[in-house]
Amino acid sequence: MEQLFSLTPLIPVFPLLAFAIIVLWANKSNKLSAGLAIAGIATSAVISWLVIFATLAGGHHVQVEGWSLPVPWLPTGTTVFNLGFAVDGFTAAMLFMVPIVSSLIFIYASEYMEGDPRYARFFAYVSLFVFGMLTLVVADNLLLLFISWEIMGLCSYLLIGFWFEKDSAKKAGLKAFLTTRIGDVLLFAGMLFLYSKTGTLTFRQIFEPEVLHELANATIWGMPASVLISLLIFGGAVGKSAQFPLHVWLPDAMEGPTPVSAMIHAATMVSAGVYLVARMLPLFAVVPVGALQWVAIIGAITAFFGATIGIAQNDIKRVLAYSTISQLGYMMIGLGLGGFLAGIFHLLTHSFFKALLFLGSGSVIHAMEHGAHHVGDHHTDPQDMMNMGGLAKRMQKTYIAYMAGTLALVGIVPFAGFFSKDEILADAWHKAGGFNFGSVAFWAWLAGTLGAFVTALYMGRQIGLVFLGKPRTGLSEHAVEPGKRMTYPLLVLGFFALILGFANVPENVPLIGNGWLHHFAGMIHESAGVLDLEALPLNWGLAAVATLIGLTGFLGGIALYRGQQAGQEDPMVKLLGRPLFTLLKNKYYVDEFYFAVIINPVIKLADLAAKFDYDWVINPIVNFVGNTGRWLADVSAEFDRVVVDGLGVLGTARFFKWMGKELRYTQTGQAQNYLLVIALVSLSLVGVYLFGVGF
Amino acid sequence: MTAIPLSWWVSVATALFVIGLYATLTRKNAIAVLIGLELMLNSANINFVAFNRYTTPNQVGGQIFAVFVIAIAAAEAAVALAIIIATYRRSATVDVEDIDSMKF
Amino acid sequence: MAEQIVFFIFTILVLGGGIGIISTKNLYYSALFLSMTLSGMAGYFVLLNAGFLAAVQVVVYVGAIAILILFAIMLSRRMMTSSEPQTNRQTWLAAIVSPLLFIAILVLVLQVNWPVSSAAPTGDALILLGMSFLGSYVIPFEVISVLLLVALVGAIILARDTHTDTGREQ
Amino acid sequence: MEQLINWLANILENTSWWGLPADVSAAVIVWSVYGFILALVVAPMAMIVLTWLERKIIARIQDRIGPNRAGPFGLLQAVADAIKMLTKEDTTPAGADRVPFNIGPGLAAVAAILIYAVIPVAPGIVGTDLNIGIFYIVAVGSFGVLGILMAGWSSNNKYALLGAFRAVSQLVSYEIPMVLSLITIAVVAGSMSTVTIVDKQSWVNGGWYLIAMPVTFLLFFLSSVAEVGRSPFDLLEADSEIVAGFHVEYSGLKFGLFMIAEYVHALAVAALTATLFLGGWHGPFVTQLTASSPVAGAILGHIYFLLKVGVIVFILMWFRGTLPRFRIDQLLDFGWKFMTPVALLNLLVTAFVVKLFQPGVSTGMGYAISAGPLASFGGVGQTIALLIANLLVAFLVSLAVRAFARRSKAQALRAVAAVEN
Repeated sequence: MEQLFSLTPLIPVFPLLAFAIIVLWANKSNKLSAGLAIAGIATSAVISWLVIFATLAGGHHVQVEGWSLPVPWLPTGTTVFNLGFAVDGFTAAMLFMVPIVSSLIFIYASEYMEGDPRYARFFAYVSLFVFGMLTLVVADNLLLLFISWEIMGLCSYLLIGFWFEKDSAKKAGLKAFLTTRIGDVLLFAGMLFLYSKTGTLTFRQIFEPEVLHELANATIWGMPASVLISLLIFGGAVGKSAQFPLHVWLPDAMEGPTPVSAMIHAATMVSAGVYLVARMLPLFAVVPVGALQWVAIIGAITAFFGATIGIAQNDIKRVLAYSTISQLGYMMIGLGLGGFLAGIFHLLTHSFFKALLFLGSGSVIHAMEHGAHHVGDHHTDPQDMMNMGGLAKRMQKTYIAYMAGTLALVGIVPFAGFFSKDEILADAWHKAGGFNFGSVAFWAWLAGTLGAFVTALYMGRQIGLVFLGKPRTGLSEHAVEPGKRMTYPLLVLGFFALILGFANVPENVPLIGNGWLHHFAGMIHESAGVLDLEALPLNWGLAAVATLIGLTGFLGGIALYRGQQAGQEDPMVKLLGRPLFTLLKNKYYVDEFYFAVIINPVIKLADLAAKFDYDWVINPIVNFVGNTGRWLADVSAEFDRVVVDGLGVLGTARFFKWMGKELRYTQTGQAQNYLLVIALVSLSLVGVYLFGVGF
Repeated sequence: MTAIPLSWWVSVATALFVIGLYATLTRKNAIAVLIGLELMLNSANINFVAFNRYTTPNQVGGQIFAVFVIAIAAAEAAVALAIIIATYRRSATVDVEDIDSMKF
Repeated sequence: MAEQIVFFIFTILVLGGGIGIISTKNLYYSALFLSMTLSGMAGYFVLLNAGFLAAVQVVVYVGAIAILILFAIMLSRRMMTSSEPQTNRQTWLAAIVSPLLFIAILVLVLQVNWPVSSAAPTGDALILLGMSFLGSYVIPFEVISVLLLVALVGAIILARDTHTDTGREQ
Repeated sequence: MEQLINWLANILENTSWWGLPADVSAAVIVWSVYGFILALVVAPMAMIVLTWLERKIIARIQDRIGPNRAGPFGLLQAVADAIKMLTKEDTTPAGADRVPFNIGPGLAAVAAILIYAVIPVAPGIVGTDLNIGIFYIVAVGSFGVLGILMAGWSSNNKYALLGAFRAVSQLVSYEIPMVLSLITIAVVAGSMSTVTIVDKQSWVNGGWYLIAMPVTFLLFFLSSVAEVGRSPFDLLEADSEIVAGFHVEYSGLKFGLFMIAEYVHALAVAALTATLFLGGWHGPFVTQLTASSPVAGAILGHIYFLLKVGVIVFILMWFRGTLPRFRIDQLLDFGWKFMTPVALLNLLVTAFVVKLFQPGVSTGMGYAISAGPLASFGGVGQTIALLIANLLVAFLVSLAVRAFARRSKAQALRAVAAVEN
């Protein structure tokens, strides 16, 4: 069994190979490229299963302590910097999720991207993307994690801006790259602090209890080192996982092809941030009141805030994007309240159903575009939900799968999201200890619960607008379900969205209660000894409340929107009042705020500086200097002609020419001369040694 | 056990080395230069084997390195002579002073 | 005593051959002197309890390298008939440096008190060699094999007459 | 004088350099000295007998009588030739390079004679038992090449030079299959010492290597015939093409030295073949006799050994009488494209079989070899397995040669057809 673990380094290799082969040789053939990419990820998936199997078979010890393979990479003085691989329960869980979701997305994309002129390139990019994510998952240290993190950043830039003919796509790519870069810098700073304090970046070594306590006791700038480092690392996660206030790139990332959105939102990019926080959780938690609180606060803000924006958006993908932001907020709440398992459980389930929802929306858009071709209407936006309606009859498979994903997201028993979201909220409630208004946990719980209601509402709205009711445009009237390669991945994901929740039903539930994931992946930070990893029993009351809220919101959403007519005003306006709705529709004006507070002043400053340069100060000075200089030049020209040219330049030139002529004879091109010099030098060295010992 | 002191071997090796060096330094003909190089390699071999024999008589590390040196010398001679013949064919000379198109 | 006499005989072969190489003007003689030196080296190896190495020396050096050099000289026959001096312009400097270097190295080396062991070799050196080649030195051994192969191929490619062979060069 | 004797004695006492055991008893020294003298004196003398024998045998093959005037059956003819050679004027061409011209023949002769140093003539009688015996034979062969090269070059004659070139390319080419077959022997015997190799060929240990390894025998025999430069590989002195090759300018005693070198070398090859493949001095009763009386055993050993050598020598002469000469390109092709690959294949197969039958060895020198899976079958089993393996190799080679011949024949036919059309 142990030998199976040694396959781990191979897991990321195959997508990389696929990338290299596609880029170098296979890019002429679309079919071959797609086949290579799918084969690459499928191979990785198979190897991942072997590794997961080994982890399963390895029992509790392996799942907690993990297997690791340090590879000496950079000798730094007396220590060696290792760049290694590690597998434990959490990694194994991620290894289950990433390759499956990715390969389904790949298969989906092989149909979705058909007809694109850069088809092969797309598969090269996504292969590299998956390579980055898989490396990140199996890395045993922060540096390797950071490297793959950056690879993913690059890929996200390339993929979001994949249709770079569109100005908006180009800008979105840039925005994603630059926004996440803020987080990356923070993360890197955190890594530097961490390395300077501990001399290692390997997770296991950082989480030795002694090291942790040393970190907690040391101070940087008057702050406990662990808190500062955790906050910096969390900064990285905020960028990558699109937490408030660095969330602005994520909705714009919808400009990329839909499979890319699915990748970014489910399997790879945003999971990476949550993964990072989960991985580093003991460091966050070692000082009781510190970094973790902020994780929870940011998470709570993001969860509520993302959800509320979601209800006022009309673009089908944008709704999902804000939903992702909000769900990521839930994960952060879970992690921030110390509920390691709750966070990662939601991460895993969310990956599946969010990938499903995105692929489903892609399927809908595809169908709408098909309809647009059919009726020859190229002005109506195929992504606008107001233009859809009644698609359930035309796209049954998509509808079923989408419904599964929606129910999972809303949190209806027994879909996956119910268990995972409920666990987070239960955690928060437990930590808050009831209606305790002074506790962060309570507010987080409140934000989560309200967010859950809003989530249900906008998902209901979406279902009502897209699938139910009557077609509102010609596009939706002629929409046609796409082919097998697109629908079957949806069904598979739907299946997972249905069953995945049973992986961790709390133990006090009769018959199906097992807490399996808790034993498998939830104990990896046990040895650090700073986290309370006890599994919570199911709080029946809370679960009932959550289900009730979810159902109310969902059904309410459907009821409000299923009868929506074309051109009719959004009923939400009446419900919320126009100002609030406008605020939500414009995403709380965060982008505008950034524009006004950061970007505009910078441009203004640049203008001012330019004015200063051109009109007021610099140019006049320059002109003055220029005129004076011209006069001086005339004077000095004479001087030049007489003194410099005659004596200086030509003289120097002649001197160096003469010197060069003489010196070039030292380079004779004859090895024997050089050898003679070597002999002479050896002789003098020996002479110095023999006769000049005091020298 | 043996009647020959180590210093004799070292002296002979040094003398052979210097002779080889002198040949390498002064000869015009590329083949003669190669001969000088072979002499230097041989002097190294004397040292390898002699020190092996005198300092660690029951191991053969020095002899093994001498074998490696001989093998490398064989490879070197083959390649060097091939180069010399190719040069000769190209420029009708084997005078190392004339083969200096790499200078300046 | 006897060993010393044998040593002197071989030394005459080795150093005599060496001096012959640098003193003769005839390149062909140089090569013959080289084989003399190399044979003397084989004798040295016998004296140093390295019989296998002696045979290797004869096979590789005398049987291959010296013959190869003689061959190359014969193939470019014109060069030995030239009556020019065989030495280049830096001879005088080399003639000063070389003896000085000899003295310097010798003084340097003889200063050292080498840890000479008086133990007699007990094992069969041949067996030890075999075990070492296929044991602790197996990777260098294989690398050397590859090197020889590469040199062989390289030498053939370099020395092949491309003009008559393919005619593509022109 | 006394010093010189001391020195000699010292050398003999310290012959452990050469691989002899350190506790040399007087008897061993005597035997060694005897073997030494045998190698040094008898072998060259045999040349005179051999020339006579050769002329007689070839004459018989060609349906002639051969020398019959000097002495009974022309027995003194060789002596007469020798006297003629010694008394002829010893000329040196004007353009010749004197020193190498004079050293060359001596070197060639010495190289041939040196081979005898390691050939065991009878139980215990050997010049010196080197632990690298067969490697030593390869090594001293190099000096012969050097002598030929010196002679060919210094004669300042283009036939001589061409002859030398041919000679050297031939010798160097055929050295490879010869060395490979020698390695095969060493692998089977587990030693390079000729004495050990002969010991391993007793019936107890599995018998003659000729039986075990006929392919190896053929490879070795053919390539050593080429090494000697005898028919059908006598291109180095092909009279019809390059007059007489490298020794065209030689006369008198120096020519005689080349003749000695050739015959002594031929005899040495015969002796070597007998040693390596025909069991050397092994024969009925030798071992038993040696146990009771070393001298009697030695005499019997001599007889068996000379008989075997005689057979090989006869085959060599038979070759000369019947086979036409190769063309130079055929010769090199045969060496490189046939002999060498076959020898390599053979070595591989043999090594594999030997590994199977490897008896477990553990010496006190810090290493041990585990026994092969078939070790219990012993030497005889190994012989049978080797024979089968060799026949298999021969069969495969014949298949390959046949396929190749068919292809080239078809090509030739196509070429002819193309010309005719």
